[in-house]
Amino acid sequence: MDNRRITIEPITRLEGHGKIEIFLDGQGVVERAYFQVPELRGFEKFAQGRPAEDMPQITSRICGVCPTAHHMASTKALDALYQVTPPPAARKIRELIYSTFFVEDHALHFYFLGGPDFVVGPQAPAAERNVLGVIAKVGIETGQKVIAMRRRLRELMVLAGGKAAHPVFGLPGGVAKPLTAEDAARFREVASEAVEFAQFTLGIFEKVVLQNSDYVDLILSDAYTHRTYYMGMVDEKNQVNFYNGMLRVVAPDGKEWAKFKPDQYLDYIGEHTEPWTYMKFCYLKGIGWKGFSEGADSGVYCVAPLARLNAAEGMATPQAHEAYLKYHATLGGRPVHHTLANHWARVVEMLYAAERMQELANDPELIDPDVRTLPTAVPREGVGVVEAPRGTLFHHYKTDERGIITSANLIVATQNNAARIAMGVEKAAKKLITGGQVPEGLLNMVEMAFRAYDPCLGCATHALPGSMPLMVQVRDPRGAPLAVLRRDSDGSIHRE
Amino acid sequence: MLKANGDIRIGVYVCHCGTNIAAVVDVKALAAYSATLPNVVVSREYKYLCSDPGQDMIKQDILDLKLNRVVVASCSPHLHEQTFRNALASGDLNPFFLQMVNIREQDSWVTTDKPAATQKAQDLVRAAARRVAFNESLERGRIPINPAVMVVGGGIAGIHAALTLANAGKKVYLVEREPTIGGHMAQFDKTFPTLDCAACILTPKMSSVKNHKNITLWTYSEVTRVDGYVGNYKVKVKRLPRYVQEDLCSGCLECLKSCVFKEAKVPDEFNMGLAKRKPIYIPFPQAVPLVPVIDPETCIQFKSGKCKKTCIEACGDRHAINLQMLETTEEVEVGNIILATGFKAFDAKRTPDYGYGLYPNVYTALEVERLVNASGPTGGEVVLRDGRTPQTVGIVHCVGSRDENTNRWCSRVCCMYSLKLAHLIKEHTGAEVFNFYIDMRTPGKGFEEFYQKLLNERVHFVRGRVAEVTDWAMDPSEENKLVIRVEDTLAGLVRRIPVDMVVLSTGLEPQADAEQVRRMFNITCASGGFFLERHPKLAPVSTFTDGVFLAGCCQGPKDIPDTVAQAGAAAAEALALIDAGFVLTEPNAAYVLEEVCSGCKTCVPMCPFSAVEFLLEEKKARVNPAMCKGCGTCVAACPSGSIHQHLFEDQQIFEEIEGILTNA
Amino acid sequence: MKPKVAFYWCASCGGCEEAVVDLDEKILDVANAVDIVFWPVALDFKEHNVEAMPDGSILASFINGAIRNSDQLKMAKLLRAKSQVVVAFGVCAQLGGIPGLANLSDAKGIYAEVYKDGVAPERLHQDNGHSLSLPEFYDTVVELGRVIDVDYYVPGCPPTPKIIGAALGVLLGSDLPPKGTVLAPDQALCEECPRKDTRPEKLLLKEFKRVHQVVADQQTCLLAQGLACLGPGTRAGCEAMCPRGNMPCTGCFGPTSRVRDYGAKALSALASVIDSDDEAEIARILDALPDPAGLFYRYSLPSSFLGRRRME
Amino acid sequence: MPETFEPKIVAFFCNWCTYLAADLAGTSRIKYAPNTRVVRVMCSGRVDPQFILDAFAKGADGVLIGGCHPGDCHYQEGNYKMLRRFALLKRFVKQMGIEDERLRLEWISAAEGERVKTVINDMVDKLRALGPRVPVSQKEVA
Repeated sequence: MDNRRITIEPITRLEGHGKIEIFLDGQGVVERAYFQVPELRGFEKFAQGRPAEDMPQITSRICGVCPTAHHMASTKALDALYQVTPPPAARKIRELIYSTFFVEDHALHFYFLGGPDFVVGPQAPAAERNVLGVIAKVGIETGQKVIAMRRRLRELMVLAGGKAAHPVFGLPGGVAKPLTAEDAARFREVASEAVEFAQFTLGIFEKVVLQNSDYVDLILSDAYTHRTYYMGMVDEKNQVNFYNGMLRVVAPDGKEWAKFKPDQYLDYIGEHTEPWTYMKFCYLKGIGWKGFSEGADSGVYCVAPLARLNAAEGMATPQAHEAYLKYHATLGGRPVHHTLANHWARVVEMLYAAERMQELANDPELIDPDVRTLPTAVPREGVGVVEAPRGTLFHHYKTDERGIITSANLIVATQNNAARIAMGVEKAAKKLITGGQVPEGLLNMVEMAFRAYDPCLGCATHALPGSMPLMVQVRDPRGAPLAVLRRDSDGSIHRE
Repeated sequence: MLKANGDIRIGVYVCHCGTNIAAVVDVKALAAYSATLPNVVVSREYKYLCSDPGQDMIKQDILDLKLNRVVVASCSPHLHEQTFRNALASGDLNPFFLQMVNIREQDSWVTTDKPAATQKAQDLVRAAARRVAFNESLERGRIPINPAVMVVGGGIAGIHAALTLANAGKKVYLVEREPTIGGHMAQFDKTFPTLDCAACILTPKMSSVKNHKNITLWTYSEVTRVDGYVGNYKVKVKRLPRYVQEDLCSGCLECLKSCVFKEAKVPDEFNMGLAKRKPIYIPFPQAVPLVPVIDPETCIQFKSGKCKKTCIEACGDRHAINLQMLETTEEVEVGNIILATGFKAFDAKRTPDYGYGLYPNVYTALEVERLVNASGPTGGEVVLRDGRTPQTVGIVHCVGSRDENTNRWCSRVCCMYSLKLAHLIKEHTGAEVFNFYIDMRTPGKGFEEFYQKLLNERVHFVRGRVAEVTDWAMDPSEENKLVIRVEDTLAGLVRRIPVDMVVLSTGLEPQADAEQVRRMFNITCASGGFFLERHPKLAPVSTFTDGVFLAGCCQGPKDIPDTVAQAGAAAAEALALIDAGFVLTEPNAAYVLEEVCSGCKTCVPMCPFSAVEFLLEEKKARVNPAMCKGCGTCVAACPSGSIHQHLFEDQQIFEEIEGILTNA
Repeated sequence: MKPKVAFYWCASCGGCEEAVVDLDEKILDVANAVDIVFWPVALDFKEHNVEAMPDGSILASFINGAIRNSDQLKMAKLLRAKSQVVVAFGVCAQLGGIPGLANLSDAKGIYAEVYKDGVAPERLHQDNGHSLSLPEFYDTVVELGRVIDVDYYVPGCPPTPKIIGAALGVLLGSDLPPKGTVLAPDQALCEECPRKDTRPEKLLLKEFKRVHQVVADQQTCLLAQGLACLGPGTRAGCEAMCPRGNMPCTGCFGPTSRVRDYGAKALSALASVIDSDDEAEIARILDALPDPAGLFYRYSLPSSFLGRRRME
Repeated sequence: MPETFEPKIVAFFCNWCTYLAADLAGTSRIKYAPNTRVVRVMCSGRVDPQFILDAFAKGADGVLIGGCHPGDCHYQEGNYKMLRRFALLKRFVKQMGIEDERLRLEWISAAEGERVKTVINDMVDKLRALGPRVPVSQKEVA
């Protein structure tokens, strides 16, 4: 039979080039699409033999885009490992740095990476679909505003965390150094700018996206909709929390399916390996791995902004909560199954993070000089979990009595989403490829299918200025190309 | 990073050393192989490279073939490196462009496997050829020598060294810890084997020290700090207050007579406590300087402040006595230092089996020296502590010597002074004298003859280490006697010999503070704690610190003739340096690349010679080439590679390693 | 016509890309000064777009990340051919970086650890009739200079904006430094460290401390506090960010030009401050440095003399 | 391992003790295995760990460092400095899978020619038993 193959590579890099293989049946109908991650670095292995206290700095190198998330998860794992509780000031400094990081990272994605899809528009020439395009659309001073905001946020991260990329502040039982009154003042200043900035961004999203029915239809379209489970971290009021809390899983119907302490994660989350990719796929153990399928019977679940807002019942800060309500009202209530809604959810979270920054920066306890509780217990095992911008992040260490790592288990954010991303890609492909015809739109559409997740599979990272040339080859079984489609960086599409 | 810059032209020279090398290493093959190495312009083998024709050959090649590097594969560099450096110099090539390959001591002489030996030689020559390309032209600096010398210790060694130097017209500072010079020798009665009176030969030298214009004598003083390096030492000396001013005292000793203590009550150190002295005293009649000392421990004025101070009255308008005297510090600059700090007699209490301190009639040799001395506590009468005159005396050798439990070394002088004491006791008392020895050691001029003399005098010799001295009588003959239990290894039986008096021939030990002293002077102690000489045979009075020399028993037990000889040698070594006028700096000194040094200070504590200084202005390290001994420890420690070492640059050593391991 | 430049990443974390974005406003100037023709993170040309370019048509390629699999090796060689200048950007490309710690194990060991459930990725796999391939996963991670000729190095994990700015300045300038130059100061970090003056002249330690065991004073030299700060052996340029953050330097800027094996020298220097002549006591003191490989070679194992652990 | 395997040992001997001891072994005509290649340094304290690791990287089967006995260092304490480095270096090379027998530090005084023989022969025997070492820096890449 005429078994044809479509190869798309490289797509946005996920630990090396992500790669999509699409196989068509005799009728030219998509039979199967594979989403491959062809790189692995093996942190779990070479963590072994390292002193636990070095892990926050070593594991931050899993990802240079969200190093603070790894640093924080790792540091919390060390708290658990040494059974120490950081002094209040330390705990607040950590969450302050973390909130600062969230605003910065979400802003980066919205303006530099995912945002262009909408702000500039999916149909716009690819060459414009990047931060420069965004600037063109929203105005140069806005563009500078974005860049300046990011710089100020990064400066704060250096001020409090030593470095912005690969910070060094995390220690079991606290942070490396206290904050001074001047530092706090600086944070207060930037925090209020951040809140204003987040509101401004929300404004842009509403103006540019929500007031454009095409975009709304796109967001709601079936091609980008999956009815899966959702997981996110919540506080005691079931409100979104990035730094600490319980993990809550809601079913496709929005009902709470599970709520558990982070250190129980192994009872709930399993990892499935496919021999054709280096990435492992997470699933809910209670339901089991049923392949790449959606619905209540499949263990596939989803994390990150969309999932967090689904798994929570509100936001812990007033302005963000307001935005949260509007978001659900507009998209037909919890849970929202539309992948592209991630972009909106992300901005809502940006606002929350900014407000949280402000709360913490104004907390008098923040500048207490006591920021360390020295460990005394004999280390054995510790789990640390945070919500990274791209989803729930698990660090789990076991050590010998000297605190030397004997085993490390790391579940990075996007891994939770891996199955759903793969499904998204296949669904988009199936929707758009019929009778062997490969329409130009396929390329952008497929691209958007995974970019919405802002996938950062442990150092997977993003497309910066968003023009992404892609190529689709349609080959016969002997591998000879039947058709080649290329979109070059200038956005022009060629059929060869 | 240094470069093998310009065009490198190497000459390789393989020495046969007669058959010493050629019989095992295939020298022809080696030379042929060497010719194939990069940058090698010429490669020759020759019967004796160290011979004049051999050296001329190298010189001619340098001139004719414009060689700028030379590799000599022959014996150990310790033997002929200087020879061949001179050969280079004679060809107007900087001597440090030489690299030697040791294919004799470390190759042909240590294996019989000819192919392996040849292979080894090839590897080493290959390494040398790579290394030598990176050798640099070096000049050695000159450090001027301050002609003044400090002598530490005023015993016979220090006295003789000081006089030798002073007589040669050199300024000498002689520092003695005790109130008088003279040391142990002053305590001796006679000296073996000639039996001439110790005082008679010593005291003239003591007074000439006192009167010598080139000698500054500081008694009752100690060195507290030494800085600097050969030719330029700065020494701090602490001078204790003796409460009698040397410059004012005439030595009339009226003050002693007039002391409120009519009877002397204080145990007299010089007489080993066998006599008493007053709080104001002179150690012994011929003391130098002849200036009394007041011992504040026992002086009423110092203890209660309620003394009539009759001594001050007695001194009258000389006002030499000054109870307000304070400790002072002198600082002097000298070019050389001679250590003559002497020894400490073994403490006999450490061998309890011999009953010293338990039985009053057990004496140490030094005590007996005082007993038999005419000017001693008993005026030369050998009377026991209980007043009796001994009829039988046992002299126990090797107390605190040749003994696993105390000191392992032989103290060298005990056999002879035991014989001397045996003779003197017999002479003074007519008593029967037993010597208990392990081995009789009489290696010295007139020593063995002296031994024979004692045998003729019917002194008893029992070979065997004494087991114990006890007062436990087993039969009437042993009543009120000390019984010496010993295995007579010649008779092959255990004997009990009752005696009235036991003399313990105690051995010689390093001074109690030898360790502090060695640190202060930056020298080494050998196992046992005596100061270590630079070479046991070829540099017996030098130390590893240039300009610091050893004399007398601080270097190891020895008798007076050896001590004096060594003192003379030490003085001569110092004179040699002084008259040369300068010393050369080490060619292999370390140096800091100051422009790239980050001032991390890692190197500073690495240097045992304080040659690495931290410049507070520049915040960088600097190596003082005069003080650097060229060990390279700081170089290996420098984390940023900012300290280098001439002759042992990283690059040169990496090249050598590479050369050894890469089969060209 | 603006000079063409390319960015590429191998086994790395993306931090080097973030570092470029950290140029902030300056990034717009850079975008104006040069024509970026390849940047997977940004502009996803396919490999063959590069293949199509004439050799040497790219002025400079900035490659970050270590070489860990066959794709990366292929791409590195391709870019070398197309570029006049190759810059190893960041410590992973310069010395191997954190991914290089994998050289303490090998592919087998890593698979066994990561894929515990027995199923493991295969280079070629048939999934019900669909043949899928993955690049070869090497046993040994190597730094860029080991597989291609590298002209310049930009150190750091990641390089700081200041260092990147200076490096770009040099490269776009008229007179290029000698090949192999590391584009950063050639002194050790102490030079830039605000704590420099507080280190005693003769620092000797009877005890090392691990970072979690002590509350470090914010002014005093960290080494003087017993913490294994590697600043003395690490190239300056970061302005002592970690010490300013009250944590010891871990050496991400690598060695100065005068040191060939970063870890060996750092090890030598650290051992030099031990204040004991007694083997048993020395052993006890060293127990506070439980992981020499991870401490001294955290960023440079692949480029070190030994390179990797002996293959089992 | 081939029967004929002859290990190559790079030795760093201090100028004042061990190098002289090796000379003494020669003048005493003591015979020992010809497997060592001596690099002379002034003091064991000069031995930079870089030299040792470089020797291994370049293919040495073993590395031997010889210094003066504790207390007898010509430079007073250089051998102690080496001892401290060595203790730490040992822990590192162990992590790198280099067998204990391959790296050795010995105190050999200028008087101990016999000991040079004992140490070298013993080391050579042990390395023969271990067999050749693939230099770990040989990469399968590139």
